[in-house]
Amino acid sequence: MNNNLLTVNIAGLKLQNPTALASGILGYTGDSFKFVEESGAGAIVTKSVGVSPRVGYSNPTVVQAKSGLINAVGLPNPGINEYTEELKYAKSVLKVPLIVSVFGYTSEEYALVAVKAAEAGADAVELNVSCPHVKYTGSEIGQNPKLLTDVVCAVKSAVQKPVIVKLSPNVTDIVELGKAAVKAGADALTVINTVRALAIDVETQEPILSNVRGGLSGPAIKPIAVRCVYDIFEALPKTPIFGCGGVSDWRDALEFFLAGASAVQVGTAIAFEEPAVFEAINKGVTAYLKRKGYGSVKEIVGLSHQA
Amino acid sequence: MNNNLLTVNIAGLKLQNPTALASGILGYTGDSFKFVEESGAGAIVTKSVGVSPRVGYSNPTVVQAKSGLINAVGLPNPGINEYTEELKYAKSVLKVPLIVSVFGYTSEEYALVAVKAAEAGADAVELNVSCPHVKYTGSEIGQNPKLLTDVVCAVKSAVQKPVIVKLSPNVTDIVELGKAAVKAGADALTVINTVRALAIDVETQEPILSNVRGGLSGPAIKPIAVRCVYDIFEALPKTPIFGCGGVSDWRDALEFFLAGASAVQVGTAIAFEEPAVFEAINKGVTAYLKRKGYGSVKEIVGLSHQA
Amino acid sequence: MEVSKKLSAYLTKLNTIRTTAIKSVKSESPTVKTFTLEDDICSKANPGQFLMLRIPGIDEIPLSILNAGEGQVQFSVKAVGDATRHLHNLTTGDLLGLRGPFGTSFTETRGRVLLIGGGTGTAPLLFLAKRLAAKVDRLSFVIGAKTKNELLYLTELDAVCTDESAIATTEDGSYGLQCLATEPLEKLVDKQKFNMIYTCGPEKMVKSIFNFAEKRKIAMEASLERLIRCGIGLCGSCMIGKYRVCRDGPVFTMARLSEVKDELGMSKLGFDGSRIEV
Amino acid sequence: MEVSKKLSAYLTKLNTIRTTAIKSVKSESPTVKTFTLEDDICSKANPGQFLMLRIPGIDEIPLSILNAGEGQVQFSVKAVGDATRHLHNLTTGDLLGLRGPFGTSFTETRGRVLLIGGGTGTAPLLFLAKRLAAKVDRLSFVIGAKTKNELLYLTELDAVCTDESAIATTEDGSYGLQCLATEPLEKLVDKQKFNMIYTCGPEKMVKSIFNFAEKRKIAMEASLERLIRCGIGLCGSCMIGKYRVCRDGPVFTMARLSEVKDELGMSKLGFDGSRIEV
Ligand SMILES: Cc1cc2nc3c(=O)[nH]c(=O)nc-3n(C[C@H](O)[C@H](O)[C@H](O)COP(=O)(O)OP(=O)(O)OC[C@H]3O[C@@H](n4cnc5c(N)ncnc54)[C@H](O)[C@@H]3O)c2cc1C
Ligand SMILES: Cc1cc2nc3c(=O)[nH]c(=O)nc-3n(C[C@H](O)[C@H](O)[C@H](O)COP(=O)(O)OP(=O)(O)OC[C@H]3O[C@@H](n4cnc5c(N)ncnc54)[C@H](O)[C@@H]3O)c2cc1C
Ligand SMILES: Cc1cc2nc3c(=O)[nH]c(=O)nc-3n(C[C@H](O)[C@H](O)[C@H](O)COP(=O)(O)O)c2cc1C
Ligand SMILES: Cc1cc2nc3c(=O)[nH]c(=O)nc-3n(C[C@H](O)[C@H](O)[C@H](O)COP(=O)(O)O)c2cc1C
Ligand code: FES
Ligand code: FES
Repeated sequence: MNNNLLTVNIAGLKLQNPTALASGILGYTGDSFKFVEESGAGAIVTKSVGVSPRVGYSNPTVVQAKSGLINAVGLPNPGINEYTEELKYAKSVLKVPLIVSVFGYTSEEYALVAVKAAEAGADAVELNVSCPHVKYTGSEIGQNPKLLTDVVCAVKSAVQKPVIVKLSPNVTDIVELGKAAVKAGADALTVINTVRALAIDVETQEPILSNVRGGLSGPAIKPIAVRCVYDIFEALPKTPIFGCGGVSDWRDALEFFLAGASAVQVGTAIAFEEPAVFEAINKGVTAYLKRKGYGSVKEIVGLSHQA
Repeated sequence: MNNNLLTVNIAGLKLQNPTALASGILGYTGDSFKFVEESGAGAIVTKSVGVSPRVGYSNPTVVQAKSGLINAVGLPNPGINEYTEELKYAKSVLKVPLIVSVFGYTSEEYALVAVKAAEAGADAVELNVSCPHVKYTGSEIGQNPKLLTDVVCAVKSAVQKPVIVKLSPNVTDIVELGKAAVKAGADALTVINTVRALAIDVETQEPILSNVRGGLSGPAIKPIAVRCVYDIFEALPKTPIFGCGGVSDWRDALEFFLAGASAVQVGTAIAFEEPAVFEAINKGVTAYLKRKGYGSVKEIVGLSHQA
Repeated sequence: MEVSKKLSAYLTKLNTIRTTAIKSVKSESPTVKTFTLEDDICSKANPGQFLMLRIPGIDEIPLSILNAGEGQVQFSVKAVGDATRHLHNLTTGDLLGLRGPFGTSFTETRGRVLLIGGGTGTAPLLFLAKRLAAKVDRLSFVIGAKTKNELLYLTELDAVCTDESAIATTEDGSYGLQCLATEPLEKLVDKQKFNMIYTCGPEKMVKSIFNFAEKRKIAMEASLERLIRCGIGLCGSCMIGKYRVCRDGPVFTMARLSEVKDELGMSKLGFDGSRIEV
Repeated sequence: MEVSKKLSAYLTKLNTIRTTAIKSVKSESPTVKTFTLEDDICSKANPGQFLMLRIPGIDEIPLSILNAGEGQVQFSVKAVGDATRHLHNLTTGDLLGLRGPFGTSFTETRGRVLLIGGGTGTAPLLFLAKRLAAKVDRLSFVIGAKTKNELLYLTELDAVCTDESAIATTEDGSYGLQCLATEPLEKLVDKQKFNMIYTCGPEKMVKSIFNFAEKRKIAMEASLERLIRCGIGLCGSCMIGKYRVCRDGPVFTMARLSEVKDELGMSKLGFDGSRIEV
């Protein structure tokens, strides 16, 4: 959807509307990105990609919980070299910004992948320092201000494109990590990745995910995600935020905007509501803005902090 | 419910069945404890009580989320002196163990309340070092290994009764805190308290809870709670655990037992399923144990770790 | 299992706050106003049930439902403190949050029924009276207040009551009988056998009606008040005996009133969970 | 909105793993076994839909539904790798986890229909044939395998097919015609006009049938395979063109097959998300 009410600008990225595809969802091929764009998304974040190919964990990799999903897919990805072709193709067919999600085991790896992604046409990179289920990367970096700073600095000095840092909720104080990322140069933050979780099959008496632990997503985590966005906005009111976690309808999106997010990313809801969820959110937000007399979604960002 | 299959022994407390009333739920009067006991609970945990009376926050103190509740009641309690009478009455009418939940702003306060609770008849004390929404107590202590150690040590050296420490999930590494508590002398752990969360009313554009932030409970957090129990049991296999967070039916309870809990505490489900939930859980667990040929619920504690 | 699952979904919907604009406000007396809101869920409430009203930024309080139907719900509010005074300053178009309806409702009976309402306690009884009017043999309604201009719903009362079945009492005698609302009770009951007494109002009044009904062996139901926080039977603020006023009540049957008679009119929990006088 | 909310509840129930004991196992061929499980939800599946089968501690794999009804579901499994070989070692009473049914199903048509199955790809077609048998004018069923003892469901096939409408082909000629399953196609279609071709099997076979059907302008539906991880349209492992095999498929109509014909029989995503040959 494209109307003046909905356009936003995040760290230099121009979005026709404030909804983006979250990383790891329909995240491999240019054709699927194009489809998601046609379904109404204002930006695309790819599956996280690293230096070398990874096949991920064996199934089960996704388990249904009462109000969400628990996943431990294990970052399957073809490696940035192999993936370059797909990115170039994606860039050639997409009208909306293409954000490449990047992971690595060292700050050098993050920087290397980010550089190649930028060369292949990425409009921005999102650093996955918050995957809760792969060793030596993801949240092991994002839970540690020192490691996080190194990674963000390395990437910032290697690429010219905007650098978005995706934060983990699995920390004592998310504000501390947000501040570290911004101080190291992050242009925007994505808040949040999944919450560490586990499900057991009571009949077979064993954890269901092949990786045992995974990350909880979907409606269950929305109140946690909104709280994290609220906390980050309060501490870092000038840093643009992608709100992420359980967004399923326009009301959810508005909660994130009012908490301080400039845009939202949508993942799990795509399984429950189909990609049409983007269009539905944008319609609902537009109607709300008109009803309340706003000229732009930008006007409501962070508004709940005035109360 | 009382049958041989269900009896458990936690840190010297004899429970006729492995379900307990969680703190803060129907937690004030001896009559309500008695009613919950008659509904099938195997132990009672009181509302958290401190040195002085507190009126708590003004309403709204509880907000419905999609799969749970967010609460910030603000620890209203009459103070331990005033509460002593009610505790004595409660002790005189209850057959099941009475566990008094204790909070304070200093380790001395925790110890003082614990001593008075023990004098009034508490069979054990549970230290609330995990309330996510009251300043200078609760999780501000439970997120800090040093403060936590001080509090547990102070209480342990002041009372002879078992000391249970209730952990917060709002930490980077719950195992670190669990270990600190046990090293300081905790006889058992309750895992977990609520997850910090926030809800915004999109029409009035402000946080709904009068305290802004609160704690998420109910089905939404069950996979997080199971993961925390699993983590703690893995690191501290000898420490008895009360699993807590989203238990709503016998399958949920079994997940906690298999993850490593010796018993579960039930809170939010009482609103969704009524106090009869205790009886229903016990019936379901009994049927499961019989069907699988176990002689006691103790046999399945932690069994999912063998996989 | 199936039932409880349904309840759970029911409760989620019921308990989710709906924020909506005030449709209209009406003054009932110098201290009482009646608000009309649009809300599908509450419009299906039964007499005796209450809702939780959020006054944004201020508080959230329990209020009896005065009327429900056709997508709308009404309640009357007496200005007694912070929240209720704020509410009185609001007007058509202002936003309020609603959840509910919660709690038990009055049992509909046939035959001869007597309703005794004190102050805003009259609200749920008026709702009940409208439901019962066409179905019962006789409906007698006694309302009481300190003085004439605090008597509520006089017009509506005339509409549901026949001939002399509506009796107003004032303490200062400025309207109707000069007495407490409980006084006409004895005379009415001496004259004819009532199948049921319904009451709601100050707890001392409820207590004295209970004592009377117990002595005279007349069935009775009363709506009680306690401190309501969660409204869904969880937090324990509203205990009376082993019952939660928000979920096992607010309407209590005779049998349950007997069980809690030691606390009735005597003690309740205060904001800090300590026992205080009613 | 209402629809999507319903879908969401539907999906939660569908997608929740049910662990259940194997009711029975039957050998169909040296490499294929058929399993019967009790599952209310899957017993309501339609032909073409698949389920996700968890082999505890090993893997979770997609399998077409061979039969569904009366609280039971059946599927056939060819031992080709780790998970499927483990499955072959399991027996009555062993536990398996199920979720689903997922995906699209075959459109039921009338008139004359032709079904062409290769290997275990015959399973969903047999399910479909049973549904169609009594309703269509003519049902022709061609199945193919390398050799005689790999031909599946011969008895069941005879039950649903009349006279000579069932044709078996083997590559080595050990049974039926010595040819690929696609060969009888031209002859059959020359003899009479078919309203629909349904197919499932090796993708090269599907591709050649697609080319034929396109040329001869016959409607067609095919069930495709891709790497299935989540099964609910989320993870993107199963993309073909802009479609998700797990949700927009596995059954593709002619129109959709045309849209993805560049990838059909050519490329798919591997376990690491890179493009590999089919
Ligand atoms: C089931 C029920 C139905 C009620 N129906 C009506 C009604 O129809 N009309 C009406 O005017 N009033 C009704 N009340 C009383 C109404 O809720 C209180 O008058 C109101 O909450 C006072 O709020 P306040 O901030 O203005 O007063 P405050 O200054 O906060 O308190 C004044 C007094 O009101 C009572 N009160 C305050 N908060 C609460 C609370 N959360 N729950 C219960 N009591 C409280 C206390 O006794 C307090 O001392 C009902 C109460 C209950 C429990
Ligand atoms: C919609 C659909 C329906 C299917 N129906 C049937 C059926 O009815 N009967 C039957 O025997 N087989 C069926 N299959 C194929 C079956 O899923 C694979 O044979 C099985 O997953 C192999 O697992 P493995 O561990 O034994 O083999 P592996 O050694 O893991 O792999 C062997 C090959 O099987 C395929 N495969 C492995 N895992 C998957 C997966 N998660 N999703 C898709 N393909 C995979 C790959 O091509 C792989 O190269 C179906 C596949 C799909 C997509
Ligand atoms: C199946 C699946 C795969 C995911 N893969 C990634 C990933 O590769 N990188 C990443 O940063 N986040 C990944 N995520 C997390 C999502 O991007 C998102 O942060 C999270 O799911 C919360 O949002 P949601 O509730 O809208 O799904 C994944 C989530 C799911 C459900
Ligand atoms: C209304 C409410 C009040 C609570 N009060 C307390 C409290 O005083 N002390 C405490 O330790 N936990 C308190 N809790 C947390 C619960 O004891 C429990 O840890 C949490 O709700 C998770 O369990 P559940 O999902 O079964 O409710 C409270 C929870 C709720 C919902
Ligand atoms: S108000 Fe919370 S239990 Fe009744
Ligand atoms: S298998 Fe995940 S999208 Fe199809």
